[in-house]
Amino acid sequence: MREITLSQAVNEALAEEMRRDDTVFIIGEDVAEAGTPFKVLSGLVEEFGTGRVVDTPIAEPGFMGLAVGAAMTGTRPVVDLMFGDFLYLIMDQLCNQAAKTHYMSGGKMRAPLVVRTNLGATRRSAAQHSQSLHALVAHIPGLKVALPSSAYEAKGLMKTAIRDNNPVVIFEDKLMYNDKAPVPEEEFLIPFGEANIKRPGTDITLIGTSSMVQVCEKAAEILSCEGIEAEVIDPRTIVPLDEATLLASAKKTSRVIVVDEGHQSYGVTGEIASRINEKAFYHLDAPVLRMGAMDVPVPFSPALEDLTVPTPEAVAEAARRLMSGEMIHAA
Amino acid sequence: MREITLSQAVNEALAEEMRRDDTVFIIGEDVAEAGTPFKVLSGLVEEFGTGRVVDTPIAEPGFMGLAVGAAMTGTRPVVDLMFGDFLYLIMDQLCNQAAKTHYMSGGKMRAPLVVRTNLGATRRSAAQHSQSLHALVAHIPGLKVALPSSAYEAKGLMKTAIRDNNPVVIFEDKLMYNDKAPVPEEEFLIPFGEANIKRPGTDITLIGTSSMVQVCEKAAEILSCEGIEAEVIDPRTIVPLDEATLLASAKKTSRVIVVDEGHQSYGVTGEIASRINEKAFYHLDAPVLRMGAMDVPVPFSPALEDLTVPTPEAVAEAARRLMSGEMIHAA
Amino acid sequence: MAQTKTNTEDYLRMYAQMVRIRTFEDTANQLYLSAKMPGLTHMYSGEEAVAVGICEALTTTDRITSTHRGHGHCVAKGAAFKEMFCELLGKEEGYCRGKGGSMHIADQFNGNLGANAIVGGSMGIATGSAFTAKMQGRDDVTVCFFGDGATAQGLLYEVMNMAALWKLPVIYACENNGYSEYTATAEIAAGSITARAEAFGIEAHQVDGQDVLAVNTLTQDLVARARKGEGPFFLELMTYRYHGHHVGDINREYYRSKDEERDWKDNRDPIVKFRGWLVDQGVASEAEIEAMNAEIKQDAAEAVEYALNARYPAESEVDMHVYADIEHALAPHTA
Amino acid sequence: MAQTKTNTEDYLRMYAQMVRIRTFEDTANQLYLSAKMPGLTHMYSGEEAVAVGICEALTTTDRITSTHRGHGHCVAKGAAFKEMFCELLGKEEGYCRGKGGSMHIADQFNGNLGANAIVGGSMGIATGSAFTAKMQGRDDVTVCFFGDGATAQGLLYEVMNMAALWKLPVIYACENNGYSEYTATAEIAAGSITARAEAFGIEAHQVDGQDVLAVNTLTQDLVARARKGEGPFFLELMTYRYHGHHVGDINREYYRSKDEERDWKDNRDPIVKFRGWLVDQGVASEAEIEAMNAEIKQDAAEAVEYALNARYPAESEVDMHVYADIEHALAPHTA
Ligand SMILES: Cc1ncc(C[n+]2csc(CCOP(=O)(O)OP(=O)(O)O)c2C)c(N)n1
Ligand SMILES: Cc1ncc(C[n+]2csc(CCOP(=O)(O)OP(=O)(O)O)c2C)c(N)n1
Ligand SMILES: [Mg+2]
Ligand SMILES: [Mg+2]
Repeated sequence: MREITLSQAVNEALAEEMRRDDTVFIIGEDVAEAGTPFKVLSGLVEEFGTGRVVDTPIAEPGFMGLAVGAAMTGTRPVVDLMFGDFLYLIMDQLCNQAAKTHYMSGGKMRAPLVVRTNLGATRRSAAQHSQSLHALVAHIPGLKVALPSSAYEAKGLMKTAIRDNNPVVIFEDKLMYNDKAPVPEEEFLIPFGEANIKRPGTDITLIGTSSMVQVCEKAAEILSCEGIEAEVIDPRTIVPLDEATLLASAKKTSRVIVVDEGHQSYGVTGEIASRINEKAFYHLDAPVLRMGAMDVPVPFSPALEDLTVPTPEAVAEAARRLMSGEMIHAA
Repeated sequence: MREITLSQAVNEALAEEMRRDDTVFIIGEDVAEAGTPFKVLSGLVEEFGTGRVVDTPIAEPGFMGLAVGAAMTGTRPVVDLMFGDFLYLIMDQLCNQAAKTHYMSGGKMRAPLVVRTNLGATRRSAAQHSQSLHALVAHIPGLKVALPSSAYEAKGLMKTAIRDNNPVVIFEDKLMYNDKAPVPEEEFLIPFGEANIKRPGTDITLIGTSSMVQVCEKAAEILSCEGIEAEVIDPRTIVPLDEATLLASAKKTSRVIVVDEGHQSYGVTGEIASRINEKAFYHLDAPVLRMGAMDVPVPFSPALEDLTVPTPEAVAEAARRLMSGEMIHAA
Repeated sequence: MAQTKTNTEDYLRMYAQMVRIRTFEDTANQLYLSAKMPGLTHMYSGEEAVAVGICEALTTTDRITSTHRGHGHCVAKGAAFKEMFCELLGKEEGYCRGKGGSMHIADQFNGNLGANAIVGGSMGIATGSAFTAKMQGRDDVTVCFFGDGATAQGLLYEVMNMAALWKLPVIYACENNGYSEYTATAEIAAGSITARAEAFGIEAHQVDGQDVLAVNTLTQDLVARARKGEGPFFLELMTYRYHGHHVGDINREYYRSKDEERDWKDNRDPIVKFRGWLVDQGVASEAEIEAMNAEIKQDAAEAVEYALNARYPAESEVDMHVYADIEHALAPHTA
Repeated sequence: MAQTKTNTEDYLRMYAQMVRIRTFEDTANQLYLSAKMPGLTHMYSGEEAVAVGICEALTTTDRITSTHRGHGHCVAKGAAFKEMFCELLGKEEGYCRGKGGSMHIADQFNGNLGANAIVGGSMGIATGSAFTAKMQGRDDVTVCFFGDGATAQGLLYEVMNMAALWKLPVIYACENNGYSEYTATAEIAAGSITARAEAFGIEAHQVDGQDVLAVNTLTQDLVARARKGEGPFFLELMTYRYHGHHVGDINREYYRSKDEERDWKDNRDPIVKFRGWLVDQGVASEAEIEAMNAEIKQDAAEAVEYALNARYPAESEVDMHVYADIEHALAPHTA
């Protein structure tokens, strides 16, 4: 299969959906001629024009609100939010308006829109350009949340998101834009709520999201050399969450680590770990472990930043501890 | 001891701290003559004047940002956010600015401010005036989060919050403003990170936050009649979280339910449950159960709204299930 | 009173719509005072000429966004009493199946995209609705209602900038009733409200919001121009709310005087003024007007009676409509 | 060139400060191009007269807030090269112990409340700083720097409204360099930027941002008036950035022409212009100026050398400064 970058995959997904459905448009800062600072959208304005690839002023709440109204009246906006850290600016329009429109209207109105943004640290971009804030939106009923972990998922999930009749927030890992992966030439969609077993295994389950899928895969390779066969699962969407696949694996391996790049406390790992604890408790040989980003603002200094994100070595080490039955915390 | 309402308790806390420290001021919508729609601040403007009880235009991001700058330059603002649902509007100033100022400046600047706001449904206020959004801010390093469960805590935690050198978000339960509780006449503060054992018990631990403390207490009463002695614990602050007290109780009773009025998914219950699972796993006879608000926007209709929040009966029922060993989910 | 080019039928419909709003509010107020209505509500009484003057210049395919003080806009845009009262009472037959209530009432069929409990919260939505019209080459216009207090929200300036840059068919209608909650406008709005729109290159007008014909004539003109791509526009409508900020706001003297209230009610009531004009001009007789009033009262009484007896939504609805295309959000497979 | 009342020493310091900014940026650019500097940075070159003209009208107790393009403000407000380069390289001796980097550099001691990576993010902070001054009866003034692109953020209008209502001693300084990222200002700003401030009742001025004396004279006047409670004020400073939006923005021809860039550099360079004036007026000789330039270059070279060899913060710092008064946020008792 041909290999393309995550950036190209997103670009293809958008182009295909824009060709298929002329109510789809892109709106955000420097999305047209510039094709975004990450150059993900290059070429789209040439094909679809500035009427459908719309450059905005630097007014995130404003263009998010505009997208909600546009979505409510018959279009499918894809809102380009340059950095995931700017989510804070659009929370009201996204969570008070878009997320609640369908419910508050008793099902009579809807807001089919996509917010495409990103996450991920270790790019030396400091505290306001490095956050992974997907937990915030996952907490709000009415929103769906997708976390592609490679070019393949980036394409398939984006196409599904655009066709979904609900607001969807999709977080790309900004460090992965140039990473290549096999992506079919022919059209495909990835349904929401279907986890992907990236690597089958029998001894321990590593659940990773987004950037952390690769981290888990690398950890699994390390462990495999030591005779520990880890199963690596990528939920792909955290809302909806494919509990069945996660539970089946947990019951099979009896040991689980959940790895996510958001801050650990009050974040994604707690939810996934809790569901597994609740529903597979009597199958577990050890508590579900969680590894999130450190609960600190992301520091600029390279000497500090790299300490804040889970690494394959750290995941492998945690897995070894779980396997050996030596559980530091559980007194 | 004399009894006063939660509303009076907050008012007293503010008045005392404003007398003690003339850098403390209140800023928000209709806080002065009107004393807020809930009338919590009545009388303060008469004592402290409009220079320290400052009515603002309806511009939450603006006055939150102003408060950050004021805090960074030597004052201690108490930001009055009329409804917790408006948190979405101030997230950028609160989470990108206030929360990170100390860290990003390498400890050289700080933003000692308080956001006082509220939470709680069942007031027939519909989806945009009924949310309990404390999980969102609990996820952000640099912020502290307090959840008073009675007039006593409302006073003691507010005073601590104002003296704290960090940004603190304090959520009052808007249904509790008129509820009375014993509050000492003499000055007292409640330190952050110290949970309160509201009711000692031996058979099961009920951890409740804010509005859910009373729900847990009522559930404990019901259970007590049936011979089940529940220990009810109020963490009082969720950041910092008093893990030690929660873990000690969990280890003692071996069964835990966490009850919180935020949406259940990706919220507060997941974090607390996970920490207990992680660190008291081998002491637990059953998985930690979670009961949050239903994952739906809050409906207006009274016929629906009451279904969305945990009740004493529901908590008692869950406790019975846990006690009986019959765990529906854990297959 | 300003003259307009509309005919008798239009005049009478405008009058009836104003009376319908007043009657709706009086009835709702009664429901609240007799503790039959759950929650909180904000009365539009006194401001009827604004909603009616504007909405009568619109067609059903034109859209509006509304506010927390939204009953007037809803009636003016064509909603029926029955579904409105059902909504206010949280009943299944309400416009939003009881899920929205007073602060979120919407009527998609008539182009009302909904009330909003976030002050200024619908400014983006209105602008987006105008964006859709432009993108799809349709000529419909969207009116964004909001109060003087809402002009403090930065969102307004963000979307006005975009609307001006892209010439969107949207009319920003600022209902300046002199207060935001318990605070006078002068205390919360610096400078000039119309100048703020003009600074973004948007043509702005201040108009007497108690004069339904003045409002209607101006709006007709602006709507026609907006359809031709000459938008956006900005209107500041000078008006007054008779009741408190919300139904529970009874003691108002610390922020406004009884004299002031009396003056507006006695001398500037939009219904009384328009009624006088109709009779003067021979458009309708006193008797005809009384008959209209009585009929509307009767309608309201019947609708409220119906609504009081109507069914609440079934409990199973609680997790419906969280997501489009998912019947029950909390069904086991998605929970 | 506008005349001012300051003396020789002031002129020479202004010149030196402009050269120091240019030199700092050239050095930082080299660091980046040689892959010695982590992350991303935005060059201030071309805009020196703005930061220097304004900051030279301020005292140390006056405060500023800065932007993502913040090195110029930082130098102009009095920062030292050594701590600045250490910060850009993430070293322990940096102004923020390496935790902030280019986009968050701050210098509390000299009243620089910090750069900000959120466009418009410091508008509230500046206004709050002015609020403190007023509340505490001090006469210091705060200047809020931001770009033309940032005028699209609603926050500006929210805080201008409050500053105007409360007469806060704040000066909003809009550095209009013609672009926000890769987009020309005309495409993202409708109407007039100064009129937007004026609509809130704020006195606004447009000034040539390449003329350091013009900027300084006007600012001195406004600062004096702001100290007396006549603020707030608004300045639109017409200027130009020589480099790309950020250091990696190399191919710029799709959004601006080489001719345009050349014109600004060749004909409107603020340093060249001011240097000519200094020589013309006999304030300094060419030789004296060359000596100053050389000394500054030497300073920068030494500072960067120092910074390159300086220590990174210890790993244990990673969870320090999360909370004031908590040494390590992740110590077991709080984790
Ligand atoms: C974002 C937000 N802030 C505050 C409120 C509380 N609130 C509700 S109505 C209102 C006053 C609105 O004033 P105005 O816009 O003039 O409308 P009016 O009530 O006068 O019609 C306020 C402050 C709110 N609902 N939303
Ligand atoms: C809230 C926010 N939106 C977008 C960005 C990305 N961004 C960084 S600088 C910039 C352009 C700013 O333009 P302007 O305000 O004119 O300042 P200049 O770069 O020209 O100095 C943008 C869009 C950001 N950092 N913050
Ligand atoms: Mg008003
Ligand atoms: Mg610019």
